[in-house]
Amino acid sequence: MTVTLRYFAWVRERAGRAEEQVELPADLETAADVIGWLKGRSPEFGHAFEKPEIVRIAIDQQHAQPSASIRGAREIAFFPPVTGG
Amino acid sequence: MTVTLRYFAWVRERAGRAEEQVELPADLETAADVIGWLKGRSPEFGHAFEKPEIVRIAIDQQHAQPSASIRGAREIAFFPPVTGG
Amino acid sequence: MAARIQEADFDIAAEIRALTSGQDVGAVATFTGIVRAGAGESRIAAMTLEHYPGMTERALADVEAEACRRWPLTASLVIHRFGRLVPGDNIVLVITASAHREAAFDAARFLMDYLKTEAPFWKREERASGETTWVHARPSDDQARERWAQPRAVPSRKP
Amino acid sequence: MAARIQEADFDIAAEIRALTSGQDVGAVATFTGIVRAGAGESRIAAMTLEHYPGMTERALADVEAEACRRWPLTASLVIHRFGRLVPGDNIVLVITASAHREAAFDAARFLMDYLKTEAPFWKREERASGETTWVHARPSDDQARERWAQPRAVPSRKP
Repeated sequence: MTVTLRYFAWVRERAGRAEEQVELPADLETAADVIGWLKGRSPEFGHAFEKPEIVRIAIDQQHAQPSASIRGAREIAFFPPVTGG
Repeated sequence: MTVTLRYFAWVRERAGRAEEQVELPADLETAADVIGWLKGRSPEFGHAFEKPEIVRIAIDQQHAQPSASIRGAREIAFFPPVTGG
Repeated sequence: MAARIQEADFDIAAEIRALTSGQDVGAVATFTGIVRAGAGESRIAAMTLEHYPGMTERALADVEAEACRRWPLTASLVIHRFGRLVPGDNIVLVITASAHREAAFDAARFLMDYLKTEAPFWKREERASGETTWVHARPSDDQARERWAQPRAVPSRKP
Repeated sequence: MAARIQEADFDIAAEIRALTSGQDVGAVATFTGIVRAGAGESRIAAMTLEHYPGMTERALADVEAEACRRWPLTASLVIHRFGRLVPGDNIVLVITASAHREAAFDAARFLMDYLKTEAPFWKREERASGETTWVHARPSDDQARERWAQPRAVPSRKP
């Protein structure tokens, strides 16, 4: 499955990129699975996701839980808790 | 005792005046006593104070209860419940 | 802290600028009350606001002082107009500035709730028919004020 | 109902005029969030706001739609800036218009509370020392949001 992954704020800085197209392994089912897979990609991604519990997730631009299914997703984003307003 | 009496909104319209200097009888002690006295002055004042319970009072420009003492007052005002804002 | 009673209109952007310039303000809440026309039979053509010069200034200053005691405000402003106004015209402006939004919101609401029940203003409406009537005080305004409970913001002269 | 994400500043008086003209509005509440410098060691020189284009617009539209379901609003507007801002600059503007002040106040506060926890913005502060840090989310913002309880304003994608 090919999806766009997007990173924001310090997740972006640590990962060293803002956006990428990736082919996800077929056995990934949830957003948490994607984080687990990303963590192992490189030291940079390991750093970005070293505390996965504080990383927030959006699937197709809607807030999502780590347990949310990624089936059919076109865009998955990872970012720190929001601080706007 | 000489005081300035002031009337606002429909109390003013019914009383037929906005302001006057009066010499109050010495036996008046409270704001309610003043209203009782004013009521008997003329049909116009009788109309203005026909329901004394809905008339609000200020003594020297501070909200006051009907039972408030008028001792030493320089200005007593009578008006409907306020409707600003 | 400032209160103004005036016939003239106000410019909300200019007032905010004046109130916050040179201050380290993070949050500004405002409330603007505007003359509504209403609809149907009771549609109004104009509204005249009468007030009690002298007491009005004092009542607004007391209410503002109480707001500043209750919340950490950097600045606050109340402007209340009097005279003849038509639908769409501004009636009242409240601005509160603080480091934090909770204080700004709470204080703005407090100021409006108190002002509605404490400040000596009276509205007379002119209907399209030519009839004029004094606006009745609303019980809901007294209830809104009661939410803020004791201590009383404006000292009442007791017997 | 409208939400705008922009680098440019906004003019609160012009926005209120545009939102209320031709409408029979009685009450307008606004909230403006402004960059604070702070003091001492943590004094900031500037702040850069990053956001998630596409999702931001959607999140703000969802929050506004929920406010309009909960309160009888005549109109509402959210403007949120992004890019580099310095102390004193405006960050966010919320305007709510209604026939009654309770609805205008409640909805403005609701919009700010939800926006703080739902809209994908991130603040990076530049200190006077040259150090830059990402602002931490405040638990008090989550608590403020919880006050509005269920139903959830912004649908969350569940497993």
